[in-house]
Amino acid sequence: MTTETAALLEPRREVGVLSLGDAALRWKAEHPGGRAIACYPVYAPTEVIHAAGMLPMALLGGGTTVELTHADARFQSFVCSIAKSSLELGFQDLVRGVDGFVFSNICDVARNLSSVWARNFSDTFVEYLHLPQNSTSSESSQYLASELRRLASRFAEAFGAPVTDDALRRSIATWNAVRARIRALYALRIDSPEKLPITEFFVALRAATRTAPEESLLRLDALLDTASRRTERPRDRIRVVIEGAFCEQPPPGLLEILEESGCYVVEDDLFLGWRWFTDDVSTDGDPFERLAVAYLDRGVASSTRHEGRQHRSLGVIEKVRRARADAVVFLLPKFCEPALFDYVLIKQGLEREHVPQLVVEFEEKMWTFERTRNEIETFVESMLFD
Amino acid sequence: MLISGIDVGSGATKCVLVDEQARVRGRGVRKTKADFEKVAREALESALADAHATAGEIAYTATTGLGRYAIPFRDVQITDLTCGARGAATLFPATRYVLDVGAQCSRAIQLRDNGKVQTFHMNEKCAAGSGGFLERAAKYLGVTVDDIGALSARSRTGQPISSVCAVLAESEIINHVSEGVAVEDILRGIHNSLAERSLSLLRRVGLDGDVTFIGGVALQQGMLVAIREKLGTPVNVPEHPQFTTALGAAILGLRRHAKLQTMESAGRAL
Amino acid sequence: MNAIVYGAGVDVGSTQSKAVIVDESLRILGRSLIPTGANVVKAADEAFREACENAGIAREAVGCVVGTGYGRFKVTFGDAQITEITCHARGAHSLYPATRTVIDMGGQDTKAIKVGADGSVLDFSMNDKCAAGTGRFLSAAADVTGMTLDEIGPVALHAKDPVRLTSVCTVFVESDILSYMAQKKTVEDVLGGVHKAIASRTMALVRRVGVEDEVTFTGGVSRNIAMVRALEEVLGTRLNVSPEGHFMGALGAAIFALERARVAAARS
Amino acid sequence: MTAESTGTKDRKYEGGVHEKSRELMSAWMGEVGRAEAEHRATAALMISGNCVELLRACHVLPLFPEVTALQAAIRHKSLPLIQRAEQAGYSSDNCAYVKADIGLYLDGGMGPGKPIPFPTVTVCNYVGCNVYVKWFEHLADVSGSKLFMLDVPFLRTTEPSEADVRYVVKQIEELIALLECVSGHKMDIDELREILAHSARAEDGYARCKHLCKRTPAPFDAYFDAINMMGPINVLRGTREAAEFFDDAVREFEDLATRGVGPLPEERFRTVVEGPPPYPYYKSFRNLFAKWGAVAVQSTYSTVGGIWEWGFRHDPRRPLESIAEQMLRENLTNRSIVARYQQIKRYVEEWNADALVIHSVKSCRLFSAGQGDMREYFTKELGVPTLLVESDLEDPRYYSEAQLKNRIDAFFESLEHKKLVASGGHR
Ligand SMILES: Nc1ncnc2c1ncn2[C@@H]1O[C@H](COP(=O)(O)OP(=O)(O)O)[C@@H](O)[C@H]1O
Ligand SMILES: Nc1ncnc2c1ncn2[C@@H]1O[C@H](COP(=O)(O)OP(=O)(O)O)[C@@H](O)[C@H]1O
Ligand code: SF4
Ligand code: SF4
Ligand code: SF4
Repeated sequence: MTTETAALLEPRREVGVLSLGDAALRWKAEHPGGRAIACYPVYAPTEVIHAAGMLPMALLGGGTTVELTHADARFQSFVCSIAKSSLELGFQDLVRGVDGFVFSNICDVARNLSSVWARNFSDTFVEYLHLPQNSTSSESSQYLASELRRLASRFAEAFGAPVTDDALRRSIATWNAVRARIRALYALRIDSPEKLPITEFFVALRAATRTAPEESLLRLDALLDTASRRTERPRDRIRVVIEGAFCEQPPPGLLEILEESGCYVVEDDLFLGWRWFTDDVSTDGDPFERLAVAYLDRGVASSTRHEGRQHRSLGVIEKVRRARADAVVFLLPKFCEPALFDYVLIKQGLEREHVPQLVVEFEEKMWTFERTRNEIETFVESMLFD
Repeated sequence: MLISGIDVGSGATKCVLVDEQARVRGRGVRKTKADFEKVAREALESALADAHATAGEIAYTATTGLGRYAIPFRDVQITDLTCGARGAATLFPATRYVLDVGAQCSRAIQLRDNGKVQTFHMNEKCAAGSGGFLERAAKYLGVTVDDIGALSARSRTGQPISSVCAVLAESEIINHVSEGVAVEDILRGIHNSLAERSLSLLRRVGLDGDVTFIGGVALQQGMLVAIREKLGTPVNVPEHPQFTTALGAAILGLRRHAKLQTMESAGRAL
Repeated sequence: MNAIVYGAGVDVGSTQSKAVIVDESLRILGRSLIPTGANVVKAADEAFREACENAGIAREAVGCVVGTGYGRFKVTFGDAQITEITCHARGAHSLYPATRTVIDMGGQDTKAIKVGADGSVLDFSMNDKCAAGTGRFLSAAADVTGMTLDEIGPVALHAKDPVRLTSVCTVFVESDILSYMAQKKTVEDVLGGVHKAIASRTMALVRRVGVEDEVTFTGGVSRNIAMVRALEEVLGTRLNVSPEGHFMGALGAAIFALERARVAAARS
Repeated sequence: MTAESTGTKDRKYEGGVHEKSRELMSAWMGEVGRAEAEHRATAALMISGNCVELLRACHVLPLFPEVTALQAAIRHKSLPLIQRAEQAGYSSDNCAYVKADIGLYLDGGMGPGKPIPFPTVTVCNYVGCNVYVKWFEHLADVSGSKLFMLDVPFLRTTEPSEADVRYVVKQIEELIALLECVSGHKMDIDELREILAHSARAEDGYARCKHLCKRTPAPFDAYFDAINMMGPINVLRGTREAAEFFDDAVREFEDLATRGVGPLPEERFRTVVEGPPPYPYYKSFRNLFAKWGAVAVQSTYSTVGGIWEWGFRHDPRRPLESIAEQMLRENLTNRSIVARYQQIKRYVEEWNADALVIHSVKSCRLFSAGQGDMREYFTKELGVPTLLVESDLEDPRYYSEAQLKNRIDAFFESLEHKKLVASGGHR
């Protein structure tokens, strides 16, 4: 990592580098009696958790920080890294401080992980949400609302933390505000990507997935303010959308290589769970139902859900247009079945639209990026020098 | 005046010297060792000797391959995919697809009309099909790398090899040997499976035009036979396939050098 | 006259073939170690012949031969075949009777074996389909760094800041090592990293059967001192390592052979 | 890898069940092949916890892409199809069932005018496996057929919630409306009841067969031979023929059990097998066990379509509800992996097994992800000898005979030793 970026990352390092458990403990020290609940970075019921007075956190695996010595015995070599390394965090007691985990039906691995987790750590709270895959049935939104209510009652049972309708409405408003800030930051990057390097943005978003929303608001505002006042010279780089790393997040080093090798990342699908709704969720009426309806009609397009309304590729093509991107770079987590399947349909759609694309596979514990650098440089060379 | 292109590959380091007319004047190759700079210098010296020239005549150096950043005396570094494409297009201007099989990497490149890279595909992380594997297999079978190609070309029925993993494939090979399968049939089997892998890379980028096969493995007759058989269309092979990428680097270096000179003289004219 | 009973074990491994001859008191009379090479049947025969020679006895004097290892069915002159898992357990138990866990690291796979008080196999686990992180990986590392197998261990012991490897895939270790060398990492640190990576992967295997003292380390890689130390570090316990470690499979097979020979001798 | 000679001849054991099953399945394949010419509406469906009865009642012919895929594998035809799909961009890590199916289409073997027609509708019974969702999205994309997503909530505890049942029943009603529309046949609820009665009879027969394996020796191999019963129970369920098939099967196996005849000359080890079989090397895999006299007395794979041995039957009196309950609760794939541990535990205890064999397949993470934990549970917590081997159910490239044999031999060597010690003997 260059010293320049290291310096940029410094202010956020604090929360970014702490283990999940330590980040939870830090928050709990400031909020006596508080609890922390972790979910995968795909759709997460942040509002419900927050309304129960708890801290929603993203379970992001172990990155390069943990050696797998227990989880490898539970999950085979063909299972993605994030599933193994999150379990390893449990075995190495690096999530002490997190009181509960909420999994959902994002893939077969995550589903089995939730059971294996519950079996090995029987004293922690583990809940499994079934998010509807049928987006057209007349019963779907009612069903999801009932799932969210069930979650709320489980919280009440386990922690004595009931979720009132009013609290949930307030939480929705708070998270609406957080998402609006994140949208503003994305807009800034689409406008002038040179002002906010991807690594800095990545670390800021990552920090937001383990900070209370009230605090995130302040931090994100500060970042928006600093970044928009910068006067960087735009470089001769291609603008790319990255796609595929919606669950297992790419190592920051890989993102850095992308920009170093001549790309500006102008859109992505990182930390989707923290910006799931493309528009504000209504705060009147039954808040559980409002959330459920919003999930179905204004949720982001994501590999973790069946999109009954349009072709898989359309969401990405839309992103490319909106972000005025030149190309799509697929960052696919090794062994991630949803990402690898969707890639095929999206790729075909992009080919029809003549959008250039590059595929790169990664693992969160990657250390050297030589191969990847080679591929990205070639891709950029082929687009830049004509 | 000479331009040098140096390709520091994972198996071998190759150097090509070209003159102003883009004619090849010398070639040199050394087995890649941990000290990239030293190996690159040795390959360069050997090319200079081949060209009967001295280091002083070199005006510009372009590096490529895995160790392209590790050569301090370079003027520019370019990826091996870009260079491989350029090298192939220089030798066979009609080239639309390049298949490059080296010691550790196999890749398929689709070219645009101007010799630029359109798309490419490399072997996946878990990759049995590259030259290094062949070298090890040769060791097992007690033949030299130089002989592999001719031996394999002699076989009529290759022995199918199924394993995806290079390490496990070795034990499979041993198994065949002890079951009395002829060495040439095993080699041909390896070539067949390598060819199959290469072709699936190629098919991923498309297949409707001239294919040029480059990289050290293209030296092996049996591999060529296997590829031609499976592809069913003609395949161009340069006379010195292993040097194609280094040549591409030299050609790109030459252009860059010419451009710099015009800019410089334009600057002087001002 | 009661003839002396001998037993022979021939371990035909993926890289090397080993043979051991034992007498009735389980003393090792002779051993041999040759590369397996392409002709497995021949290698087995050769290994056996050399071991007899080394023991100073005639082939015919051996009462029973047990074949083990990948090529166990290629020991055409053998009287029985037993997997190397069972044989390593038995061999380790004969030298270290308190052994409860055996780690066998060979050319193509690594095994963790849980052993009963009588030397029988209670449970075992092996590296999965993927051959990453085995003895072959070390050989490849030796090749790239231009050293012999005997040298890499002692050099790796001097690592100050071992590198971290992306994967322990044998196929890609070469370019990984080369790029570390290009970054001017020392050979010691690179090799140190290689050993560390394998040790931590092995640890995952051993956990599957559970670590129980004493732990005996066998197989060709047990000759590598850096691997011994790296494993001791992750396991947090000392390992039994015998100079016969490489021959442990053959030794176990020889013991089984001897038992059979005894039964046969008693019958006649 | 060439199958090394194992010293055992290919098993001769094949009975009336095997033959009859083949007949029934080819009759169905014949129907599928004629569907287009006869202008019959078809629907693609998944095996796991399927609702084939609804299709029958709406006069829609069921297609099962999984069956197509496994048949390709058994006939050693899967590799080129998988490669064809990989060329189109699928990864070597994607489920090979899907790749073989999509590969068949890309290869020109599926579609209008082909023995396997495009489905009129694609009904994704999302029961457990998330890959189903992807698979049918892709299938709907290539075939241009309408996709109906029948979303079945995962069984989070031991019972579905009221909301779960309500959600599934509602979707079933919506599905019926769609099926009626494509076939032009209005569903008659009495016809559905009759179909469900056939189902219940077949389920009963299948369950009785499996219980017969509690006898020693077991009259058939509940892993390898059970495959021959899975066609009739999953694909043909709801037909009179399937019901009669199981009446015959019970008779045949009862007779064998009475006579003390099992599938192998000698039953030396009784195993429970977890995980799908390696279809591309089905026979040689079986031989690796047969050589040791190991017979599977129960298996989890045989319950992917439904778990019948604990007594659940489709109920003609509560047609839609019982279909919903079956999908939600009474099949392997919609239950958690930990619930599967309990299922296996019962098998080991009640069927009196010596060991558990886990066949872990790379393609199917639904089955496999976490089997290491399962192994921990059985070896460490229950002390059941457990063997874990890896290969694939569809992709022949992941089958390494020498490796498998090594593990299997070592495992039975140690089991044999244990038996010897237990019986007071010694080596
Ligand atoms: N004389 C030869 N005859 C046949 N094959 C050769 C010969 N020299 C090299 N090769 C093959 O070429 C490979 C090296 O190819 P190369 O393109 O130089 O790779 P890289 O660029 O990755 O170093 C070797 O692994 C070997 O298989
Ligand atoms: N002198 C040595 N020093 C260190 N390691 C060695 C030595 N000789 C062999 N080895 C290691 O042992 C491995 C072979 O082990 P072995 O148990 O014989 O395996 P196999 O039974 O599969 O042939 C080699 O791959 C190598 O890594
Ligand atoms: S990375 Fe992919 S496979 Fe792994 S848990 Fe996430 S969605 Fe599932
Ligand atoms: S060791 Fe073999 S199977 Fe494992 S990653 Fe390397 S090539 Fe693939
Ligand atoms: S993942 Fe398993 S259950 Fe799902 S489609 Fe593939 S083989 Fe079938």
